[in-house]
Amino acid sequence: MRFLTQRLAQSALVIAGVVALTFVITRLVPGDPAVTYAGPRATPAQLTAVRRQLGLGASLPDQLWRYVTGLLRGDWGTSLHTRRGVLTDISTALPASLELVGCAMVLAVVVGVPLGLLGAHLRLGGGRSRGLGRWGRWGRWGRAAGDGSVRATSMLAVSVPVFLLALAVQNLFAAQLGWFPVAGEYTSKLNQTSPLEHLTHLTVVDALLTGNWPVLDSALAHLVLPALVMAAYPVGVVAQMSRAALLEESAAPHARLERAYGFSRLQVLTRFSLRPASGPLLALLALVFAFSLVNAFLVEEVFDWPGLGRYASAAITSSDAPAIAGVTVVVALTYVVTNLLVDLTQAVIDPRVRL
Amino acid sequence: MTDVSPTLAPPAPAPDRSAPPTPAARGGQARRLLALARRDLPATVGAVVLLAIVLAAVLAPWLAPYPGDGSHATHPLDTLAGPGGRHWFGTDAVGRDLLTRVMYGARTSLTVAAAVLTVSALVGVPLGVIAGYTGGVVKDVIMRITDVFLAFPALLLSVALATVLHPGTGSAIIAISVGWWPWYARMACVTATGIRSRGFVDAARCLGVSRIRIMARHVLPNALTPVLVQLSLDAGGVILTSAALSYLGLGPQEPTAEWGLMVQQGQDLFITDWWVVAFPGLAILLTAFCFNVLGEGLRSALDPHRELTR
Amino acid sequence: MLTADNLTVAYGRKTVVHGVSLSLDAATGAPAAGAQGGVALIGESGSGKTTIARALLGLVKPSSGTVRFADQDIHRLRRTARTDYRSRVQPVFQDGSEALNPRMTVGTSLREALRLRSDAGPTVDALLEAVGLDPQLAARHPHQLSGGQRQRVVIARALAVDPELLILDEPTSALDVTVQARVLDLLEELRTTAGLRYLLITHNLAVVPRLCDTVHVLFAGRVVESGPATEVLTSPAHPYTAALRDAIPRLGTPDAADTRSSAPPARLERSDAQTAATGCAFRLRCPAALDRCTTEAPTLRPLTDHREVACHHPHGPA
Amino acid sequence: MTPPRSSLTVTDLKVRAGEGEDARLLASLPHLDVAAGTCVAIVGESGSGKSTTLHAMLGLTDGLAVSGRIMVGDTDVVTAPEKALTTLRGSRVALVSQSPQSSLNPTMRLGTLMRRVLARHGIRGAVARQRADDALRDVMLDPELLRRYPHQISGGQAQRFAIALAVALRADVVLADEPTSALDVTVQAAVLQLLDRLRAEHGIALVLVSHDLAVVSRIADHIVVMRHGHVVESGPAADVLGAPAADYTRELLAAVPTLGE
Repeated sequence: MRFLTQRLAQSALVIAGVVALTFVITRLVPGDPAVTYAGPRATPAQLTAVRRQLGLGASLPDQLWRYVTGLLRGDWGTSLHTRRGVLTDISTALPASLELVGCAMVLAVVVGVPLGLLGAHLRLGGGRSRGLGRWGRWGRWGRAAGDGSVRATSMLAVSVPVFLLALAVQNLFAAQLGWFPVAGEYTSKLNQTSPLEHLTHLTVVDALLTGNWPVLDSALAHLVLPALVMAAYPVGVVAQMSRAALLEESAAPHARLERAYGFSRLQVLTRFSLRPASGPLLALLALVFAFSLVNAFLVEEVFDWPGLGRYASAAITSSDAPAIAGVTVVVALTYVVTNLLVDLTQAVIDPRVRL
Repeated sequence: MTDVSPTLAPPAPAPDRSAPPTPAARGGQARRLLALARRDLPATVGAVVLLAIVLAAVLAPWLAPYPGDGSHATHPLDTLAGPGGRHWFGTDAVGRDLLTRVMYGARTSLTVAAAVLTVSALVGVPLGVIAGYTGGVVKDVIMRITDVFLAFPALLLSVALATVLHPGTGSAIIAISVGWWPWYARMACVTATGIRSRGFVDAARCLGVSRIRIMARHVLPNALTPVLVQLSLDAGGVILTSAALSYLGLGPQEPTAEWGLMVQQGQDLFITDWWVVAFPGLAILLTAFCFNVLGEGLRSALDPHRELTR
Repeated sequence: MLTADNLTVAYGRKTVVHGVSLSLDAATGAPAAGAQGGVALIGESGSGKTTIARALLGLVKPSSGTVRFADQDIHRLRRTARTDYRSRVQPVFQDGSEALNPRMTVGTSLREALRLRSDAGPTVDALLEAVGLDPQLAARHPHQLSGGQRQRVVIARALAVDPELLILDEPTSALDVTVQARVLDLLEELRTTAGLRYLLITHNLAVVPRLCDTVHVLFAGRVVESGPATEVLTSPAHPYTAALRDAIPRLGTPDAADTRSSAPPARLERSDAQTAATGCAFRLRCPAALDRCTTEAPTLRPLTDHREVACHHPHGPA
Repeated sequence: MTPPRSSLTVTDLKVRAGEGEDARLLASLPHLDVAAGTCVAIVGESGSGKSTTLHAMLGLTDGLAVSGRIMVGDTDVVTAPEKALTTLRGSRVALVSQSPQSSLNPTMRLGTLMRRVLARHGIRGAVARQRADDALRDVMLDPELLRRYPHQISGGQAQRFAIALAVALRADVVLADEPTSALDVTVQAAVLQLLDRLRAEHGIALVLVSHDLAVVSRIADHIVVMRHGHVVESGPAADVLGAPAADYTRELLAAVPTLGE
C-alpha cells in the first residue's frame, strides 16, 4: 500500500513537471499566436479581442495558472489551425493512432516473444543430439545459424528508419502490386453509402459494434500495411530483449535445479524462465508503447492516417502552440500512466515486488 | 610513532600457496584486439563498415566524385539520372550526384550523433553519479527531473523543441540531446547506487578519501562500462531520430545534405525514380545497423555476466 | 578508545541493532603475555553484527545512542580529529574482490591509502612484504590475484595508515579452508609486529580463540552473552551460545557412538524458527524456554565478575 | 539391512573444457562406487572440480566434453540420449544445490513447483498430493509452506524443501552440492542430519560435495579428496580421516578449526 501511494505521488509529480515544461515550450513558439489565429488581415482591434480570448495579455504565472486549471477542467485551449477545441481534436485523433499502436503491440508480443524464445533455445543448444558426431556438428552450425538469423532479423527491424519502411512497403504492396489500399483509414466513398457511427472512434471497433461490414472490410484492408510497418520496431526490440532476458534467466541457479528435476531445456524456458523474465519485458513494452506512439507520427504521415501524428504535423507547420502542447501532454500522460500500470502488473507477476 | 618501518618488518609468513593466477596475458593491444575480433565476427564487420562510413564522411571533400553537389551546385541538364557509370547512385531532381550527397549526408548524421551523445553523456553521467552516490534528497530531486524529461519520448520532445528553435543542424542537436541525457542520468544513477554499497567504496570512506575523489576515482570508472555500451547502441538510435526529425522537416534544411531530408524530398518520386529514396534510406539503415551490431558486441565483450547472451 | 554506547540502528522501519554497548581499548604497548587484546562479535545472519561494524566505522548513522572515539561522537568530529580517527580505526571486509576497486592496480589502491598519511610512511613494496606478498604484485589488478592474495592486499591497505584497531568483518569466510588458516596466521603475526588490536566479527566460533580474548554473542540485534572468550566458549551460559558452539563441525567418523542418530524433530524444527517479537527473541528456538520468556524480555545482567548474560535460565558457569 | 547394491558407478570419468590441444582437464575420477544407503563425500577447495563431477553425474555439463562411464542402474549418463536423461533426472538422480533460495524459482509458489516436478514424472492428482505431504512430513516442514514463495521462507526451510522434492520423487541417488555452506551454522547441522537420516531410512545413495572435511566427516562412509581436477586421495572415511596418505589431505585436516579444548 505504501508503495502504491508513493508511486502515485511520484506520477503526479512527474505529470506536473510535464505540464510545466510543456507550457514553457509553447511560450517559446515563434510568431504571435493572435496573428496566427486571427489571420494576417485582422485589424488591431480584432487582434486585441483575440488576445483577450486566448488569455495572452496576462502575466506568465497567471497564464500558467489558467493553463493548468484549464487542463483540469477539460479546456485544453483552441487549436489555431482547426479552430476546434484541442481536446475534441485529440479525442478523435488519438483513437486512430491507438489502433495502429495497439496492433503493433499485439504483434510485438505474439511474434516478438516466440522469436526471442526460439533464439534463446537455439543458442542454448536446444534439440542437440549428444556426442559430436558428423550430424552433431552440422546441428551445431544449424543452431548457430538459426539463432544468428533471429538476432540479425530483430536487429534489422530496430535499425530500419520507420518512414523508409513505410515508403517501401507502400510503394511495393500498394502502388506496384495493388494488394492493399495506398493510404487512409477506410474508403471515404463509404461515408455516403454506409456512414459509420462513431462510438469509440476506433474505426474497426466501431464498425464491428454497429455491424457496418463494408466499412469494417475497408478499414481492415487499410490497416494491414501501416500496422505491419509500425510493428517492425516493437517486434525487433521485444525479440532481442526476450532472448536476452530468457538467456539470463536460464543461467540463474534455479534453472539448473529445474533441469536437474528432469525438465528439458525448452520446458525450462517456457514453463519456468518466461515468468521471471517477463518483468523486464513488461517495462520494455511500456517504453516501446510510448515510442510507437511517436513513431506513428511518421507512419501516419506516409499513409495519410487521420491520427495524432498527422494532427501534430499539421500543428507544427502552422505553429499551432495549443495543439502542440495538447499532443505533448497527451503522449507524456500516456507514458506516465503506462509505466504506472506496468509497475502494478509487475507486482502481480513477481511476488518479490510488494505493493 | 613516526616511523613504522621497523614494526612493519616482514614477519616472513608462509608464502600464499593458494592457486596462483595465470599471469596477465602479455601481448600488444593489437593482438588482444585481434583475439576479440575473432571471437565476435559480426561486431568486427560492423566496426569495419562503420570505419569506412566515417572515412567516407571525413574525406568526402576529397573522395566524393562531385564535391560541389554536397551543397549548392545544381545541374538542370542532368536531373534524375539512374545509377550508372557517371553517377553510381544516380542523381536527384536538381541533378546533384547522389553518391556525393550520401557521403556528405554521413558528415551531417555522424556529427549530430557524436554531438548528441557527447552532450548527453557529459550532462547525464555526472548528474547520475552524483544522484546515485549521494542518495537521499539529492537523488530524489535529480531523478524526478529526469523522470519529467523521460516522460517526453525523445522524438516528441525534439519535435516540440525543433518547432521552437530555428530548424537546422544545431537545433536538431539540442532538441535530441534534451530528450536523450536523462537516459544516461538514470543509467548512471542505478549503476552508482549499486557501486556505493560495494566494499571498495566503504574502504575508501573509512580511509577518509574525500567525497569528490571517491566519486571521480572509484564510482565513475566503474560506472563507465554500461555507459560505453549504451553509447554505441544509442548512436544508431540518434541517427534514426535525427533522420526522422529531418524527414518531418525539422532538421537541417536545404541545401545541406541530410539522409532523412533526402528521403523526404524524394518520396514522391519513389515509384518512378527509386534510387532517390533508396540510397539515402539504405545509408541510414546500414549505419544504424552497424552501430547496433557493434554495441551488442561491446556489451557481451565488456560485460562478463552477459557472456551467455551473445 | 572506541566505544559504542546504547547503539541502536534502524534501516527504515526495521531496527537491526537494539541498544548495544561495547568498548574497545587502545593498544597500550604489547598485550600482556597470553592475552590477545581482541574482541569478538559473534552472530549469524540477521544478528546485526555487520551493522554494528559499519556503525563503529561511521558508515551508518545510529538512530539512537552514540559511537565515541576518544570521548567524542564520531559523527561530530572536527577535521583533524576525524583524520586521526580514520587513521587509527580501519576495516578489513569479508570479500577481497569486493573490497578492492577492480579498476585500480594493487599499487594504486595502496598509494591512495598511503597518501592520506601525514608522514612519509612505508613504501608500497614494504606494505606488500609486510603481508607476505611479492612486491611485483603491485602492478596487478584484483582479478589477477587469488582470493588469499586479495585478502592480504586488503590488510596491507588497512595497514597503510598505521592503524591501532582493525575491524575484521568475516575476514576469512570467503576463502578456501587451507587459505583461511594462513590468513589467520598472518593476522596473528601482525598483532605483535604492527601493534594491532582486533574487533573480529564472525559466525565461526572456531576462529575466535586465536585472535580474541573477549566475546560478545549477538542474537537478533542484541548482545545475549559476553565475557572472556575461553570461559564463554567452553561453558556457555546462554542457550544460543551453546547452540552455536555445538554447531561447529568437528572431525569424527560415522562410527562414533553419538552420531548417525536421527535428529530430534523438535531440534530440526527449531533450527530455523522465527525470531520472537515479544519476550525473549530466542525463545522459539530455545530448548528450555519458560513461561516467563514469553512475556518478559531478559536484559543483560552480570553472571560472574567478567561475564554477562541475557537469559532467564542461564547455564551455571562450569 | 538390504544387501548393498550399487546405485551409482563411475569409471574413468574425465571432464574437459575445449577441444583438441586446447582441452583443459576440469575433473577426473578413475573410480567411484556409491551403494544404496551409503554416503560418499567429495571434498575439495574451489577449482578442484568437485562440482563439475557432480554435474557430470546428472549429464548437466553443457559445452564440456565428458568421457568414461557413469552408470545409474543400467543407464550410462555419459552416452544416454537427452530424452532418457530427462526421465532419469529427478526420478532416479536428484540434486540439492548450494544456494537454497536462489535455486527455487522466485515467481513460483513452492506448491506449484512441487506439483510440476511430480507431474513431469507422471505423478498427478491425489497420488501427487499424498507424495508431497509425506515428503514434507519427512523433512519436517509444515504443508502450509506450499503456499509460500521462496523469498518468504528461511534458507534452512528452502534447503529442506529441495530435499523434500528428492524424497517425493523417490530418487535413488541424491547429489548434494555444498548443501549447507550458504546456511547459518546452527542450521547446517540440522540439514546434514536430515540428509543422513533420509539416506538411512530410504536407502538413498548420497553424494555429498563440500569444501570442509569436518562437515562431511560424521556422515560419510567414503571420502574422495580432489584438487585441481584430480583425485588426491580416496578411501573409507575412517582411513582418510585417521591415517591420511596425501599431504594435501593432512593440510585440509589441519585447517579444520577447533576450539582448542
